[in-house]
Amino acid sequence: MVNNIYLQIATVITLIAFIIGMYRFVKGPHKADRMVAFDMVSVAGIALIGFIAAFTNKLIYLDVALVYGILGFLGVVIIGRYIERGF
Amino acid sequence: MNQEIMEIVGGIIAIIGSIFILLGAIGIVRMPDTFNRIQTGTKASTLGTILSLAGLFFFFPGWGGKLFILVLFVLITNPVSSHVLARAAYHIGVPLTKKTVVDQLKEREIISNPSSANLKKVKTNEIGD
Amino acid sequence: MFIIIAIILGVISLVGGYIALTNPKLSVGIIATGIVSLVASILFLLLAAPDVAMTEAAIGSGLTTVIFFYVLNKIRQGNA
Amino acid sequence: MKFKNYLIMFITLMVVWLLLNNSVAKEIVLVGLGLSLVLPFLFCGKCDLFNHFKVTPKALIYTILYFFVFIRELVKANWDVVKRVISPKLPINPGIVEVKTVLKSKIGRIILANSITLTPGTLTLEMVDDTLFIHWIDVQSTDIEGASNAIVRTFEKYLEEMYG
Repeated sequence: MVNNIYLQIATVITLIAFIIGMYRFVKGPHKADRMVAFDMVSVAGIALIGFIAAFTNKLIYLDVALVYGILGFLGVVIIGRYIERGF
Repeated sequence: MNQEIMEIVGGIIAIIGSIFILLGAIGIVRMPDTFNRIQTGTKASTLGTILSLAGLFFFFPGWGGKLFILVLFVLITNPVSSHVLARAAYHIGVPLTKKTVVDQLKEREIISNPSSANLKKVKTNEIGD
Repeated sequence: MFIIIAIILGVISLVGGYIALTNPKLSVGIIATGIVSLVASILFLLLAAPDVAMTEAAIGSGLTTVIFFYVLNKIRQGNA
Repeated sequence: MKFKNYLIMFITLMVVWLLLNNSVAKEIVLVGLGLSLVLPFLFCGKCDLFNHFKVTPKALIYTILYFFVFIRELVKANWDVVKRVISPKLPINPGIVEVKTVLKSKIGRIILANSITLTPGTLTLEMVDDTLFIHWIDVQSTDIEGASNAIVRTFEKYLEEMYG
């Protein structure tokens, strides 16, 4: 268990970024704006999982970050392809 | 002693990275249209995530391999996804902001394919999509 | 520390679920479901279950989004 | 030519496997060797992406130089974003401009388009053959020559040596 004040501050700032990104997701007038918010939240989630892995001192949690990144990217590409011209 | 210095340096790098992520989120809220939002969101969140993971490297030098793979992955896939988003947003006709000075892609498409403006109208559907 | 992360992520998950329920557009609902499952995967990670988190990210975000959009496309073309 | 593609694929897979496993025990290296020898046969039937890949010392030096130029541009882009987001008046002047590239190979154009997305104030919208349409947050010139000089010349110098 790592208790480092700098990492805690960084985690809180990342969580604030999450909330601001969700504001754009709630408000977004067009569905493309919601997709932008989805992309940003999924990239910020990688950093958040990295911080959680540092707090608990377990290397295996970084694998979750890798899977998370791959599937967030896949989701964004699928959604973009769909709303552009269908499958 | 050495360990403490490394932790301070890594912590400061991680804080700078998270500040970049926060600025990307603020840019997403403040910018006036979709393309400018994609610009600020992509750039700031890419560098922010890379700096956060690089800060973790100073805490745990043994995690270097996996952190390197993650950084490389973020660096490769983030521009691709933002390009896909921008192209989809342009082709479904998301309005540009009023400050836009020039749109050369639109002039080009009208010249090469005059009926494309009609095709987009037909594709809109009735199931509330 | 973990309790703060859990509370904020739970609130975000509730907001995503509310949008998925109330928004009249179907594609927005599917994107909101994706956000709910991504947040749920971080919550599973906080509960010290990385295998469940990996499965949740794969099924909830990858497979469900693909299948929902595939079906939506079929409905839109009118042959299903 | 075929053997070079196979070799690049094998080295990439092996390095990724070793970095992911984070150890060099005997069993792990053996399994990695077996997988990376078999997988390119299955998935690299006619991959022509690496045909223009040069393995000369000059190309290697330019690759390293390109990496540093790219990092510098990335930091500059983020400083630019910070200034635009923080300032209260939002100083933007956006537009979509058309630029042309001299690169011929496929992988060179891919790397160029990805790099343009991460450099100050530009975002690749559409790519048709050698013409790129770019959303520019602060338009300075609207003709093809001026825009090309301002946006793509920085990277083209290096990518031309690397991939032709």
